[in-house]
Amino acid sequence: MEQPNEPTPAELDAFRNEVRAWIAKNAPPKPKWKLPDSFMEVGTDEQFAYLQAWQAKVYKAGYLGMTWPVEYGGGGKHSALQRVVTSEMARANVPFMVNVIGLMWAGPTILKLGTHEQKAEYIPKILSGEEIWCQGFSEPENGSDLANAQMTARREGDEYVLDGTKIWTSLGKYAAHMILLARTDKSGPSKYHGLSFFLAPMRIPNVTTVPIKKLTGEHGFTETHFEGARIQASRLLGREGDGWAVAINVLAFERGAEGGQAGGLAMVPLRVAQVIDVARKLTRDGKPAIDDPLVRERLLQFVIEERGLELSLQRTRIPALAGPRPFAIPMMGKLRVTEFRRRLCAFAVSLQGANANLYVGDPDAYSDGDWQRGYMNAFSATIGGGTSQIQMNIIGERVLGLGKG
Amino acid sequence: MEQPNEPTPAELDAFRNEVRAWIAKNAPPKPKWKLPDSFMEVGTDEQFAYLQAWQAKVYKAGYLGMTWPVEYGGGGKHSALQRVVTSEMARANVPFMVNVIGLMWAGPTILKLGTHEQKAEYIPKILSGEEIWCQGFSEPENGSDLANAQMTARREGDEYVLDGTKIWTSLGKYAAHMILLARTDKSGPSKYHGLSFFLAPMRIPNVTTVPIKKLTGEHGFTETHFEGARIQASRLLGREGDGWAVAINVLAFERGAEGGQAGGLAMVPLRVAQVIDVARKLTRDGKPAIDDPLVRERLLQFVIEERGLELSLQRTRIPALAGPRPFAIPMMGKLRVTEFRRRLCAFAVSLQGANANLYVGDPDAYSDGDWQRGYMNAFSATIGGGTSQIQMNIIGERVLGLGKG
Amino acid sequence: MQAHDEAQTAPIVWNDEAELLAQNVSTFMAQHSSFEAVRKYMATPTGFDAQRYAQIAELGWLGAALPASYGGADLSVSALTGVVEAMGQRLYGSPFTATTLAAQVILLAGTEAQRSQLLPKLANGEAHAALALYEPHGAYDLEQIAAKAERTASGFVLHGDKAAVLDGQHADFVVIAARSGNDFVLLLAPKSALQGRIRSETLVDETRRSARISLEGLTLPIDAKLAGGDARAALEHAERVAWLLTAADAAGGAEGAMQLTLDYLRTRKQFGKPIGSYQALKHTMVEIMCLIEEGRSLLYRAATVFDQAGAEREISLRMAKAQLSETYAFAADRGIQFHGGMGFTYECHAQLFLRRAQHDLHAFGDALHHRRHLRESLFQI
Amino acid sequence: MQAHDEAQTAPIVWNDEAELLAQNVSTFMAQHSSFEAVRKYMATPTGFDAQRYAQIAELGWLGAALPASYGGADLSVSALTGVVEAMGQRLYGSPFTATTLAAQVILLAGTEAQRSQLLPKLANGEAHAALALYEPHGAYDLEQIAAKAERTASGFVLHGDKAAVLDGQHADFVVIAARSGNDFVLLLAPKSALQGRIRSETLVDETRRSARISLEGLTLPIDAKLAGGDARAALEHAERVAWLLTAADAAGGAEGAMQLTLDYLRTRKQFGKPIGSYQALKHTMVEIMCLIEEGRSLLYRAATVFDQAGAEREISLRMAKAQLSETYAFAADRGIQFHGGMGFTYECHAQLFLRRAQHDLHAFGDALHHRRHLRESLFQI
Repeated sequence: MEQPNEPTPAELDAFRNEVRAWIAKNAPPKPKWKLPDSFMEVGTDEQFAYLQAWQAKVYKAGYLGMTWPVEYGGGGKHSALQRVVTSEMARANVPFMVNVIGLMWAGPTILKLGTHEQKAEYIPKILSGEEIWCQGFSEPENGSDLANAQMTARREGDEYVLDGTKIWTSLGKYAAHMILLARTDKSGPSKYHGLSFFLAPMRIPNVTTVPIKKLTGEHGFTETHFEGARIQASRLLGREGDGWAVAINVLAFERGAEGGQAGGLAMVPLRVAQVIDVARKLTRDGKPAIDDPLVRERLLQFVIEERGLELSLQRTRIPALAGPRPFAIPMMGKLRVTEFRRRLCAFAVSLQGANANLYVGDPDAYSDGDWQRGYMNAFSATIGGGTSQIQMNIIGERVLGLGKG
Repeated sequence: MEQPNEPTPAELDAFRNEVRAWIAKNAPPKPKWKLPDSFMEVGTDEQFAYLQAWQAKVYKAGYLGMTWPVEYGGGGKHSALQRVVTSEMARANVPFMVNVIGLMWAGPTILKLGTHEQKAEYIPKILSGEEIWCQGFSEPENGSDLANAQMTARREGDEYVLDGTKIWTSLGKYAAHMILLARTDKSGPSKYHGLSFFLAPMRIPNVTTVPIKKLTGEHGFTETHFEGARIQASRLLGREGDGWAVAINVLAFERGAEGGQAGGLAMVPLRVAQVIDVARKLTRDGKPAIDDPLVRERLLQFVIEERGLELSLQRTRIPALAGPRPFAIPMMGKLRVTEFRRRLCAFAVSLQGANANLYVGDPDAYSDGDWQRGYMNAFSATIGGGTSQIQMNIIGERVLGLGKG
Repeated sequence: MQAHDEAQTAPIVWNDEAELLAQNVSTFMAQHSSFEAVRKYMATPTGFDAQRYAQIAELGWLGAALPASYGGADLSVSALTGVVEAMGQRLYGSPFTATTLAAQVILLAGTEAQRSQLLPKLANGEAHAALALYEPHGAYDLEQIAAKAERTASGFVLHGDKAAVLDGQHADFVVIAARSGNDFVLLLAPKSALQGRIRSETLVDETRRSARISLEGLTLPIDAKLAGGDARAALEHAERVAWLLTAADAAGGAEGAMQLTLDYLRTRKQFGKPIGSYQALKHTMVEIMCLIEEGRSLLYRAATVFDQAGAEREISLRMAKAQLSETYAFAADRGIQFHGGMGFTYECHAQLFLRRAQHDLHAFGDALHHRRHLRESLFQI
Repeated sequence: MQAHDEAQTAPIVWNDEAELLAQNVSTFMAQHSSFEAVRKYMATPTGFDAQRYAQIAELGWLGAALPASYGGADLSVSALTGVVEAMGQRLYGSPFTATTLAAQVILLAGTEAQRSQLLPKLANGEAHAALALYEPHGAYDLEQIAAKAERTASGFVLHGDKAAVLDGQHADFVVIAARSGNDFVLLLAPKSALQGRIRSETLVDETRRSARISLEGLTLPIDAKLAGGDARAALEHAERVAWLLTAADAAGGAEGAMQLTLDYLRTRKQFGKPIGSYQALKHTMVEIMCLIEEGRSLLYRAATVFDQAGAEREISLRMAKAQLSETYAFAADRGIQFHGGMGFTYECHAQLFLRRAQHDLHAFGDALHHRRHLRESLFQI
């Protein structure tokens, strides 16, 4: 894609005001139930419908997929504008875009590697949220070792027949399509050969989803079973046998090593300021928790970390400052942000004294038990999409040039 | 060795008083120069002579090798008595025993695996300190991978001819003997085969030692070169080719996984109480450092760690409390104590404000720069005798049953 | 440091009776508190298996730390260390700790009549009891107790609320700590008097039960008062018992979490190797094991000096509580992470440890609280 | 938080001139400050290569942050960030920072006559200068300055001592910070006046030089006083410059230490594999890299707001200083450990970084100091 002209600072300011006004007018009312912090936490039909409607509204206003090609429903605009939208959404604390897999992974990959027909068929509905996408990489026996996928796709005429199980399917219940890695040939010299990448339909015979209960006690993922499910050959993305190469592209989008995503908030951001607020409001032995110098020191450390992280993510836009490792910051983002969130939630719980034991559902739980649940939910991001340990391997190997273990 | 009767609490108390009185009367006067913290830090002839004289005195008083057999110069007594001596020495803060390799590693190994002649020849002089021992496991190209020793020992009649280089020889300049791992056969199926273990003399032709300057700027180790050095075949410990099995025994003594050492202080113990004292004496912005709640919190953490460690080492003597992992505590001792020391020294430096930059030799350096040097010297123990990382591998594999990486 | 020298002289003393008891409990728990059993009973309202609990009573464990004259085994409370450690390792849920706390308070503050009436029933499992100590503000210091017992002609009328009352919802009677003027007073409230005043708390830890009690306007007769000893001393003793037993639960729980994770790391393979062979996981498990061993040493030290008055007792207890509950939380946290996707499911047992660790972390004084007191004791500032 | 919102609006602004300058310095340092050169000059009394330093002066780097009217390049002090970062990466030793600090103080507090007499000489390298700020008590707060300048008929007589005066032993003149009543006063002391009063400190960091100065009875003429501006404001500015440049040195040094270690981990083999393939080492290096990248972001943020008065400037500077110096110390510490036995030798370059990291850690406010101020600024307590 050719990058449109960069907007001037004045244009950006004007646009920011426009977006701010639009959000002020159109932000959805706060629901009575707890809004999920990310698409992985959507557990009820009510939550899903609310979020889908919000994405549709944002898209209709022209604030989603602003950099994507006009012919497939995008805005054809400069990425600086999309960034303004995303940052204003974060500032206004509005809900996130529910079709994250479509907007952040599947969409960019289809735009990069798909045929014109595929783009025309899938991209507009990714943006509108009409068709939700999910991801089918992990299998029960292969958590981190994605290339070891055992699911099979057997070609029969114009169709492929799928057999196997995918796990950790977010929004499995709501998705229309799944990006899916399956083995079309078992005779290859290594596990990386013989994989193919599909844009598989979810609502066809012989595809069933089974909900998984999370450690929080709520539902959020499904296990997806394919038992002789037949899909059209046109659902193949790239060539047969090139699945691993396609998957690497998707992972690059997932790990933030490449731009091109549709924009919009992907999850409810968690800020140290919220925990500082907790520390001001909660009392410990009759005094505000923040009166304790050790609490203040921990908060300060979190503030420093948060600043370092946020400034780093912004710094990637200044090439002169990227230094000798241009991919370092994009690749470390997932690792650092998710681990930070886990520790920050645990800390917010630790301020609550004896009441820290109260959970979601207890009328006296501080902040409805959000921090307790937030701590447990935080593992979905330190584990999902490649555990933190795998992330460190990848960074060590690809960015620092250290050998594989 | 048959264990003598366990002394009664009253006998132990009486003995403790006797030892305390003896130390009060016989402890050597504090030297004008800085006393090394361990045998690895002995850098001058003056230091060596002072420490050797002290060991001789302790041995003559009957307070060293108390559990070793009487026929080889030991005391034939119960180990509880030796523990009393060691703990009283720690309490009185007297210097350590300089012949550590002999007392803690070589001696116990010779007693376990040596011939009567070898015991008679070496053990008494290990105890008296007349003959200092050093250790020859590491080689320049094989820091942690001891079994990969490249040094060769070629049998010629009644002799072996040694060729190769050993590194990190503590007391290399003063040692009479070296415990040494060399390859007598290169045709074995793995690196563990064909190694032999020698009690090699140091003061013979074609053995030279080259001092190594440490990161502290001082000398403390040597590199030892064997260039066609000829030693008697009776210097072999165990059978030819059984070197790795013997070495495992030595390492078990080194890692504290087995008892039987001669006793006595092995190094100057570092106690958190000393750092608390530093924090009380030093001022920061006009107030005692210990007034800062964050300083107190760090000190508290160190106190808790120190207690946990010390109580653990004592707990190994109560079998009922050893639990399902009898070797856990002995094996973790080296790792935990050495890493603790490194962090504690660094913390003591960090209290000194702008003066923390002054080093040994500056007349205004706090406590003569001991903490600064101590921090740097602390690495000798987190690296030497198997790095902390290697220790963690060993514990993970042997105690927790996790596979090799 | 004074404390330190004492630790040198008689660091850890172990008692054969306590050891035997711990071994028996350990064997019992291995048999009867499987993960399946834990999940089965945590889903029930009371949270425990009444039949097994009766068995425990028969075996004499409920009365272990009570005098023989009240049907007990005459051991020190410190002998419960190994008992609760074994329970913690198996995530065993029951009113054992709650009843022990109430019994200890009655033992110290009750009249002879109160003791002989109540303690034998607690020792033989006929009755359950609970201690109402904390309040909705969540503070741990006894000085923060705000509930009031107003003396009237016929007895007492109470004001305020109680929270985090362990197993309060199924206790036959609750000992309520309240203020009466400048002093503390301990009042016995039978289940019948508390009707409509108790609600179960929803806890992160599903293996435990605790309750809130609304005291406002509750009237109790004059003889509800524990009148045989100093209420403050009894409450301080109860706190120490709670610290010891929570530390013991944490020691056992950390061990259980570690074992569960080790089993997984030894068998689960990725990239062709058991994942426990990777250093990132292996070394962390070694760190956890070291922390557990060191924590257990702190725990046994605290048990050793439990019956000796003095600063060392309080220091040892607080250290054990703070350190072990954090170790447990760490072991459980890494347990989730190292189980990967499985760890994120409710089905995986790792979450049971994570949740129970959260309880041990925040019950009876969290690390922030105990460390503050420790800094004061150790550094006199 | 107020500070945070500001950070959102204009987080990091980069200047092409500063970038070009940093690149030039980086290239120069790669050529001229090899480990061999570092070791050669650190063994000399002055600690630096006078010839190269003259070249740096010629290239205009000494005057980069001085006005053109005094022979400078008219850039902001913040433009020195990249310069010092590049120097730090190569462990370059020279009076660059010392002279910059003195020049900035003279620029702010000197009269026009003092400025035009001294600054051009500092910009062209003809003279070196130093700033005497800290004292033997080792405290960092300006309020702790105890040295006194007593006004006499003919000028000043001084009392007290100065310590940690960067490059004081070879400075042509030293700017001395002292108290005069309730105010601060800055006095210029030429080398000649300090004869016999200066001794070199023995530092952990052998690539640097600093000195103690005995002031007792030192007399200086009336025109020794910097009389063109507020002494306190000049000192506060000097502190900020020192924080920025020390943070920059630490950013560069941490990078240098990391690179040295990475080189070793990529080539050294044990058990048949490069040791960098082991996760214990690999993951720690990733942690270090993340800390460096995040620290650099804090540094560039501090540089961005360096010329804007307000709380955000001080907060950004203190964060960068505290965080980067600790990151450097961590990177250097692991550098020793991961070099194994080699790391324990003086010959291994890892020790050079360890020692210099210690300097950056403790010079111009350590982490304890800056964090205390940060807690006060951020949480208003």
